Amino acid sequence: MTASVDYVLGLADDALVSAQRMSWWISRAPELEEDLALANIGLDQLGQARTLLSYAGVVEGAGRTEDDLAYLRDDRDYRNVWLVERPQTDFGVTMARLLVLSTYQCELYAALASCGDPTLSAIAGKAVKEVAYHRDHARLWTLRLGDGTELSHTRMQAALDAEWPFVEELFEPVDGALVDPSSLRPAVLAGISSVVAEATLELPTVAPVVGGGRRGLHTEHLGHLLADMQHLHRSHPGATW
Amino acid sequence: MTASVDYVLGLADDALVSAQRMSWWISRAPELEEDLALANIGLDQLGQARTLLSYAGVVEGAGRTEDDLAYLRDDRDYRNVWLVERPQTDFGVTMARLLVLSTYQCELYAALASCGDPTLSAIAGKAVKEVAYHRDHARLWTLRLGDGTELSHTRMQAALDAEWPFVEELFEPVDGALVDPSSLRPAVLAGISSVVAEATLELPTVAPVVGGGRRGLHTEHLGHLLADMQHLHRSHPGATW
Amino acid sequence: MVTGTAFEELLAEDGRVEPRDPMPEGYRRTLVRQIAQHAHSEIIGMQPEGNWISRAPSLRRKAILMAKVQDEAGHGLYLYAAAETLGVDRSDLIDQLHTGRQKYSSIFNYPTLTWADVGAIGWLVDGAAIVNQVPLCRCSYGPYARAMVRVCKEESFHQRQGFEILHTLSHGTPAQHAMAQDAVDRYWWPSLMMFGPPDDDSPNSAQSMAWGIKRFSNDDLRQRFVDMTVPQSEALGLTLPDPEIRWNEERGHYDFGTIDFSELQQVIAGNGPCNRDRIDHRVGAHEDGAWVRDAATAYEAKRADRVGAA
Amino acid sequence: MVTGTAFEELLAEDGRVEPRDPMPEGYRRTLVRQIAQHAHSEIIGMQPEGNWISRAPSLRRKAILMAKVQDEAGHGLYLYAAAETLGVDRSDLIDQLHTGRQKYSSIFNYPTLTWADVGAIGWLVDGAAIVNQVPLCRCSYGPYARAMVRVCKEESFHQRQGFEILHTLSHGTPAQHAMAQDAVDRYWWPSLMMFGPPDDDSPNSAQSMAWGIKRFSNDDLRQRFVDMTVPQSEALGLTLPDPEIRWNEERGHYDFGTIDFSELQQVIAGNGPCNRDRIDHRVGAHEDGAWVRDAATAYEAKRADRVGAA
Repeated sequence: MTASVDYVLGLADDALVSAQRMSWWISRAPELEEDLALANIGLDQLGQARTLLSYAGVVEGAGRTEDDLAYLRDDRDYRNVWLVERPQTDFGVTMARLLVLSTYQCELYAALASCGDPTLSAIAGKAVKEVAYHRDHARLWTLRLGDGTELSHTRMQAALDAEWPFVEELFEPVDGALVDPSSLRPAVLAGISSVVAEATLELPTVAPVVGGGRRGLHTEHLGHLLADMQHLHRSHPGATW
Repeated sequence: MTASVDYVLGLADDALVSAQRMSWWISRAPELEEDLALANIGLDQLGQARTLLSYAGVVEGAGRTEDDLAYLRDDRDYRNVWLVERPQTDFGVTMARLLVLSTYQCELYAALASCGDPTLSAIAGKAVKEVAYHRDHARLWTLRLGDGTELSHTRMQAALDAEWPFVEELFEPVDGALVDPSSLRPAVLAGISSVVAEATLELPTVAPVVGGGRRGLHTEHLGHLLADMQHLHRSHPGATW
Repeated sequence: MVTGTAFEELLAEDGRVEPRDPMPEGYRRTLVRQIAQHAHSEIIGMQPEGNWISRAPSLRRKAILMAKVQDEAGHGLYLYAAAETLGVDRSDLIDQLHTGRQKYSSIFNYPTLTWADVGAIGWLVDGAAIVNQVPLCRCSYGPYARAMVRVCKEESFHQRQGFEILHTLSHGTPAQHAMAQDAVDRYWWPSLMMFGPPDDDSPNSAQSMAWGIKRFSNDDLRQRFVDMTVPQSEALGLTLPDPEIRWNEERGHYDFGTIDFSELQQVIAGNGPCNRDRIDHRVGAHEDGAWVRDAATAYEAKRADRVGAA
Repeated sequence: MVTGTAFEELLAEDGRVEPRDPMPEGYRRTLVRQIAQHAHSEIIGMQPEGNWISRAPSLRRKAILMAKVQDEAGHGLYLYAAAETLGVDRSDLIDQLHTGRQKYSSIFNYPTLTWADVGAIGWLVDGAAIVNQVPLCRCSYGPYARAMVRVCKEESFHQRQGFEILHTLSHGTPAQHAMAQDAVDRYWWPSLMMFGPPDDDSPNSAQSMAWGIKRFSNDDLRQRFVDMTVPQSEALGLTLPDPEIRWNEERGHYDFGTIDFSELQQVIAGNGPCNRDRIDHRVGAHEDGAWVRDAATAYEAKRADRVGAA
């Protein structure tokens, strides 16, 4: 049993776009140790993206490489969720987002590790260890920021509130899903809730936005991200790097 | 007598890159009237860039159009000064920069209007009226911000200080110049000094940066500007829009 | 005191109500709300198109787009001025926009994902706006009617530009054609929703008609838009995403499918793709500009003092 | 009290000075300044290469570049830790960087204009750094020497990656080859200047040599770098921008042209292409992160309290 191209691209693009946003922090983190940690997380995500994109190319069978898929698709062909594509220049927002994403990816990759597609299952088995580290890191910072100073508490709550509308899109039905996204919802929300409570924060109650990333419907932010990311590659068609 | 391609590109790129930065303000200005005014200024600059690029293409004689020159050159081939290429998201900086640029362009275009190259002379004759309006606008805001509140005075002085290292590059020698840049220096500095004094501000004394835009040596900011500007055009080689 | 009679006589004669004329409070309030919402829509509408200024694919298109977005700022200015003739302040209206107490057109809560969206907004969104607005040129309130004359003239220019963008794309490379079709697919239904809820679900329409603010029903205007747009889509070589569209000889109109207003309700409720971005962008610009506006006020006061002292 | 004799004996035996050993104040101060400057260079050096992470032309290159910049952060950490063994605080050193009281290598005040610059920095700048740093693995101060062993191992890995980037470009399309040549043209002379002023204009070198901090003179190291790099440039198929480079049989070294140090003086004086951007970037990140560091401190204090109370 083989996953659909679009399903694999959804997994790959979540990782790739996250890595692209995460790498913004390198040289801009609050302390040097965090430059290292965020670079590490970004590298893990990029690594996941690369294997997943290569596999999507294999499933598609049209000879497209990881670079073809990363650099030569337009935003309408990207399949990532909105959670990962918006700019994040506030450390609290980055950690709130990473908490959501990594908790989701932990459950997802754990489930995929025993799915019917052996390649995907192998990729997921490796990735689940990486995202568990990401989740630990996000949890630690959620605690520090939520239960730190009055200012950090306020900012971390605002960050959670800002990211919350983008949570539900993770659980929307996807064509050809090997793991039903809605089946992950209880464990993901429970995982987030417990750390949020321990961090003396409130679970937000804001309504979800409409979303649509899995169908190629994005925010206006993705196009600018891709412009920067793809410009050099597209400027030299056919070149080797 | 015909100007050199590089000389015309210098004029064109100053205008084009300014227009690109100026258009950022549209929908972000401090008040609606200013959205209109800055759009107007950006449109004037873009118009100047278009005629100048077209003319550069004619002088070059290789059949390159305004779009070829705008969209298919890399940053090492751009000839604009550093003054215009750095991001400006502070209104004071925008006005300080516009004061410098428009005062310079007023003197430059006035001189070019009677230069030996009839095409360039005609372009300059039209442009000089536009940049005189830009200068009036920048002067008015320099007065308002310099002689407004204590906060605005401080911010406008900081803005002038921030732009000042980029002034001297305007007067550096350029190969094939039809107007010697250094000949413009006294009038430009006098024009700026008088409005700075009237605005109760101090003329900065900070040293100039090394510069090099006329030789294609830029800051790291230009590459990102071009990535965003050129991405769509380069993504569809040969297409008509 | 408002003399209902004088006002009603004026309306009966199809005359224009002017700022100093007596008018019922409900009429004034309805107009303020509608004109403000219209002005806000122009201002918020600068953002989705503004999103493509930096990336416009040719310098000519960039210039046209900049000029268009600039026109929208201008429309906002006329309309705020028209609202101010009714005794409100622009700064209060802007505050009500920023705090969500006044609305703007929900169409601007959809993102511009590709360059073709700029064309689709021009062709469909401006097209629908024109159909809505042409009757407002004969609105009973003079300053609003006059502002609309000016706005409509520029809007029809913008609509032609949008059509031209799509025409070029539709007849360009296969990728460009697909981009144009995709934009039309996404903007068609939201454009139809710009005319508001169906007539039997539009409680305030009757009063606005009686007051001469509204001249045609939502469904009538929507039909007019469909009738105008279907032949244009054929000229463009693009398909409207509604298999039920067909000419109805009997009615002398195009039939079209049922609109799913539930998505619109979500967008109006604040959960559309861009609601938050649009308001954050606006509020951010306003707050960032506060020191500049304060400086201008302080400078004018100093100048006035100096003139007074001289 | 520092016993000059014990310290001098240790140096004479080529032994390692350790943190608790007696040492002259001048030795300590010189080391702090040098190690801090070295650490700052790693941190500031993250920026020019970081500038290309978002635009790296393949995902493989992106991953390699991210890992490299991450390594630089790691080097910064080792080096600050080595400096701290001399009784200073990392936060004080960072403050001295931010306020311009301590320097970093001027090479990082040049911009990365093209992707090839990432290759040139790896090949030339890391190459020069290695030549400078390998002798430091035998530096008289133990913690610094041990940090350098680790740093040098990673740097030589980075240098090979830089070489490989340029090799691929040099053998790629004509545009890629030109990009590589252009980067080498711009980075060659600044790389030579990384070794500092000529020996007869280097007043502090003698003392550093006597203290076993410095092992070779600036000009010796520079010559070693040229000798190593010229054959590599031939392997790359790229030209070094110095027509006077030629093998001197008699000296057993490559001759090269006269370095124009006046530009370097301008850059050191703060007027280089990127001085201000580099410091603004660093200070901005530090200030933006203050609330985060404060939160971590407060959280640890609360946790310690809770543990104490339990």
